[in-house]
Amino acid sequence: MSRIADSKESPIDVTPILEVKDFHKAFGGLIAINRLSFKVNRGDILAIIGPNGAGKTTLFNMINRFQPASGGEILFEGQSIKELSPARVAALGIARTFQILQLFSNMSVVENVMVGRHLRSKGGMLATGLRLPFTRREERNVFDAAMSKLTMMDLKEEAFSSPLSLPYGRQKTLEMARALATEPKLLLLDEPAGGLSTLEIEQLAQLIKGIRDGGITILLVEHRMELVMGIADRVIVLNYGSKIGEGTPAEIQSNEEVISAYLGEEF
Amino acid sequence: MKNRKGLSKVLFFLLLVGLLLTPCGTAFSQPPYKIGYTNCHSGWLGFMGSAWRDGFLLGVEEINAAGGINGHKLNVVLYDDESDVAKGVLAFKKLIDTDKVLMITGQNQSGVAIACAPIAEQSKVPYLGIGASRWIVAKPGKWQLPADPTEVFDYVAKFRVDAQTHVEAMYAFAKKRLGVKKFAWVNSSTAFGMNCKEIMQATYKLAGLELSAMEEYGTNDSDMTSQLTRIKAKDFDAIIIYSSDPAGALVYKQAREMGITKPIIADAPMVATPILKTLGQYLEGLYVCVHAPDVPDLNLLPKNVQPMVPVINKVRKGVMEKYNHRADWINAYGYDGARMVADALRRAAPDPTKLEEARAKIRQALMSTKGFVGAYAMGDVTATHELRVPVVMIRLGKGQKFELAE
Amino acid sequence: MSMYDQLLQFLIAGISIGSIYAVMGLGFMIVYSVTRVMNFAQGEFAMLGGMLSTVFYAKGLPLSFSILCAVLITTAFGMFLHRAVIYPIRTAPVFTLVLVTFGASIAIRGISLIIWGTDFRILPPFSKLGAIHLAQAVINIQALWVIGTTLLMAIVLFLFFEYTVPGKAFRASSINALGASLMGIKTERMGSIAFGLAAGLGALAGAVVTPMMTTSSEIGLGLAIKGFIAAIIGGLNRIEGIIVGGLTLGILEAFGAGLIHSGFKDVIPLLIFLVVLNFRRGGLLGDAEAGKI
Amino acid sequence: MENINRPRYASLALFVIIVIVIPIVIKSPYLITIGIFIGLYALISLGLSLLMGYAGQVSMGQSAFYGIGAYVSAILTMKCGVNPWLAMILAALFSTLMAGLLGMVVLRLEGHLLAVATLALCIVFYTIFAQWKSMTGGVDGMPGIPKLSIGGLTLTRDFHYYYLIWAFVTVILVFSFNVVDSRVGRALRSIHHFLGGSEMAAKSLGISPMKYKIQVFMLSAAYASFAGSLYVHWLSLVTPSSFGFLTSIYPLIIVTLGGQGSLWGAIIGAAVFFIVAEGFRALVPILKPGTSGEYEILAWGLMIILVMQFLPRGLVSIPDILKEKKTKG
Repeated sequence: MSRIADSKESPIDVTPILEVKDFHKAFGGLIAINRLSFKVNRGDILAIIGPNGAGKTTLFNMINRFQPASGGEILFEGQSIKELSPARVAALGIARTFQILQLFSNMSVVENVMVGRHLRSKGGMLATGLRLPFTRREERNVFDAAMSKLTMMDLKEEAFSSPLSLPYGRQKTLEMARALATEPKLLLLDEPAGGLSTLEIEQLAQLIKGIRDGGITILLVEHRMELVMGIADRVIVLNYGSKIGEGTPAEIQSNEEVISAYLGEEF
Repeated sequence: MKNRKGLSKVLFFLLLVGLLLTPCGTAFSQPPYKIGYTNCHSGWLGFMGSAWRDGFLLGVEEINAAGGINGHKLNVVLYDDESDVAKGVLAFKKLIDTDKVLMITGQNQSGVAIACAPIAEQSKVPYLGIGASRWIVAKPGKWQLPADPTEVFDYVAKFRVDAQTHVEAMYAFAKKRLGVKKFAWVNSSTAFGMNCKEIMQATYKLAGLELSAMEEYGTNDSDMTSQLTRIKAKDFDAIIIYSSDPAGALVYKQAREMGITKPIIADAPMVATPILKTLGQYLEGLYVCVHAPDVPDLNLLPKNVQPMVPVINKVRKGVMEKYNHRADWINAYGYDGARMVADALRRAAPDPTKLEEARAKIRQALMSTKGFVGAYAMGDVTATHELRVPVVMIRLGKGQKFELAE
Repeated sequence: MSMYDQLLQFLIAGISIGSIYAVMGLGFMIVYSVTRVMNFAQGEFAMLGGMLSTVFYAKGLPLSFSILCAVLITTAFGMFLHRAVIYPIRTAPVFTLVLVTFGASIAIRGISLIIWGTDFRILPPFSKLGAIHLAQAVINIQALWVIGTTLLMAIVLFLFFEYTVPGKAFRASSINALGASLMGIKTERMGSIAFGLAAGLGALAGAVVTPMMTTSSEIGLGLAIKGFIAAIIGGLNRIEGIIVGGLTLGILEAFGAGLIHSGFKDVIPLLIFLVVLNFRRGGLLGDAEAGKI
Repeated sequence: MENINRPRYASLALFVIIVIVIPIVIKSPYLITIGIFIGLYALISLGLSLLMGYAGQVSMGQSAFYGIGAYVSAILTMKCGVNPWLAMILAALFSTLMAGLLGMVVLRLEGHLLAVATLALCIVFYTIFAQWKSMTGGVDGMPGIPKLSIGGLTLTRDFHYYYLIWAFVTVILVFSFNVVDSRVGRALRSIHHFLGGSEMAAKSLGISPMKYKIQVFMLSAAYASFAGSLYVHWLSLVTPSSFGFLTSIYPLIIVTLGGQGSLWGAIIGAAVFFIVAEGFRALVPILKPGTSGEYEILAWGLMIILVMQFLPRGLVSIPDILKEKKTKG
């Protein structure tokens, strides 16, 4: 919460890194996202909460362009990304994790993270095929960078084992490491706490804070309150695709509509 | 081999003893002559290959039964190229290098034969080509009609299943007997069919005919109505079908079913036994340009080919005994193959232990074949290493009876 | 012969050959829907159907009975093929399974060549009257038999799937093998039934075309390829889709051969499909799911 | 990282030695010819292996690019008198270009649709080769294609071409290994949805699956094209019958036989494929004299079935299976 105060003092920070205007998505008759608008401020941790089926994952898929929006506009650092390909969006600096893990089981842990360095390395089919000197240097750098990310997430020991051999919680961390390897400006976390123990959630909270303090804005979708209330600067509440509340965790916890619609069940 | 069954127990026993006692394992005084034979016994032209093989093996058998060639038994190494170039080339090389045969014959699929002719030339192995496209005798890049004697391979000879002869015979027949002015043409899209198409295009004007339609079909096509419909739409007096495969017979069948009543002329493959056995009943009224052995009453044969009659009778008897069906021209053709080989070997009298020398001798003898009299071909091997094959026009009558049409 | 009559004639040719492709396609669909395998031995079933009928007929059996025997034997053989060859490795990668069916196709061809050689055979037409004349165009009665049989098969299949208990069980296991097995449906038996059914259909088709087009040991693969294309075009999941797929293929071939050049017969439909597939990922009538292995 | 690759260099060295030694040990041109066909199909199969095993894309149309290579080489050297080596490169460039253009169309499809679309390429190009008489010589093809020559030496003998072709195989094998080990290789594996990749995740990391699918398709086309060029210069003849449907199926059998997702698999598969086929040719007449073809065909079909049944992951999986047996017993 304190961060909002800070950001008021330094005007540069208030230009939002991501701005969603009047976002709309309908599958046939069913409305998944209903005229949703919000801003993500640089360096914030913004949490989007809501019951299952509230359209949280759909929203993420629209932000990194897996699904087209039926209507509305989306600006990343002031530039429209509505028509870009997912790969382009990633290149601009938006990385994400997945609610259902999407690790590459046909590669080792470190290789998974190395794929994350794809954007940050060079060398096409011909160059790598001919093993030009620079590609070997690139390969070395990619490997080092990946290892340092693993060290940071303390996955170093498992670097050469298969991702599937890791416990579920660690797999989630690995996916985060892979996303971070792209050096994003904005990181989308899709239910990072899902299926984690309370203890693991503690560690996760620290980790996410750490990432944020590393200068990466974080937008996370979650319905585990203990995590959200612990780390979020601001919270947006979705219900059936519509925003029914926005504010600091404290404000949200005291918001009648929200409580009736959702939190009631939780507490 | 099939003929083993035919041998009496005693002979078989003796043979066994022979096998046990002597390493060479035959009753022959001399080491055997090993000759290679490869052809397609499967694939779309398989029926022709097998028929040829039957005739060929019949010939070899008779030769061995008659004490072989100057006391040498004729041993045949036999492979199937499955109508596939790669397999054909490999089989051909195996015959030359691993089986160390004295000479090779066979292969009626142009694609394969064309690929093998240069190999025969390079490794100096005499190769008697059959079927296939005429081009195989000519050096690469020197393909034009008539083949230039100075530009033919030294080691490749071929029976001349000469499309030109056939086409011209058909033209003459169509004009004189049927009073045809305009004709429609159908051919199979194989090397064989395509060559004939070119020859037709080059010659029909000289024959004073008009071409009113030109169609082709793939070897595994089974429905020709589209092509026939186009022909039907044109004005024509007769159709000439040129094909080496059963599909050609289907063209005729379907043409009649579509109510085309004009005369239809086809080439010898249509009277191949397998085709007659299956489709004969539908081929009634078809005019066919055939070879001597297909003419039922041999006395009707033109004077110049009368010498062939005894040989033809021999084939007919042999095929009926061994395979118990009517001998067609392909059986006769294979039979001639064996006799050509034997003839060359007899005159060359090579020493099978000296491979190089033997091959050279055989080549010499093969190319200088004179006055050969077979059941299918007769005459001399020409300067272009080809042996002429006489043709006759017949008409398929009721109950698959052949009538001489000239 | 007027242009109109020509077009009519092409249409007739296309429908009669196309309905064979359709039956082949149905065979592919039935097997695929349960086992997720593209069975390239499908064409050999047609070959067996044709060859066996000719064999029995030559033995002096009545035509209808010969065909019945051929169909039954081929059906049994299809089930055996599944049980002996496909089922033991059902867990293997899809492509391995597809290649196994290729192997089977080659082996069956080999067996047929050993028993029956390279000769091709024919059956007498089913009905004596020769052909019907529509204006200048001619319809071979046998073609009507072929088309009729195809339609009949399609309808029977449809009723089987929609209204019979085994048919429904069949559909269930095609939609979700695990769920079906939980429901106590033996997917193994379903697989065998699928192969048997496909083999039977193939055999019948093979027998019905023989009077028109002859048959031989070699015809299998060619038919399989056409059927494969027809099935994919039809979308692999609806009977009517496959029928349309097969007919379209046949008709385009006939018109291609008739209007453009007989040499390009095989190519013209494929080129058209290449274009179509880019707009309809799921084939002409199917949904996109059909595109996934 | 390097330590991952080391054993690979060892096996490469071994491979090169074997390749060099074979013709010295066995002199028979026939066996050398088998070696040539193994090499040619190894080239095609290496490309297909990258496509199938790494990018997860099926192609039933590799014969098209094999044919393009063959015909472009033939036409340029025969009709335009271009230097064969230059022609070979131009041919490779051309089929790469074709693959790029066609890839944009067909690679948007998936699974069976992709299979049928590529099958279409095979049939379409076969028809072009057979029908475009004026350019390709029609079904007769074009004979008398000039032999290749290095420096002063004209390559006429079979073993010349054996060494040349296997040199190509080696170079392309190394090239392919390099690609597989690089960021490109990882990108490919990341989009391989059969073998544990995830297109979604790949996209979210800035990888464009389409781009890489097309690139590998182009690469495989280049490999096949080289094979085609070498084939026609060795045989000094080109006919369409060499580029039919089966020519597209053989590489599929080879890759699956050897084992998907392993480049060695492509080479081992090719070797086994031809050795067994020729083995049958030699064996069958001994077991059953007077017969031909049909028994080979039967044996051949049964062999495919049995190998697939007992080694569904291909021949390269034998060591693993043995290991498993050890650990069990």
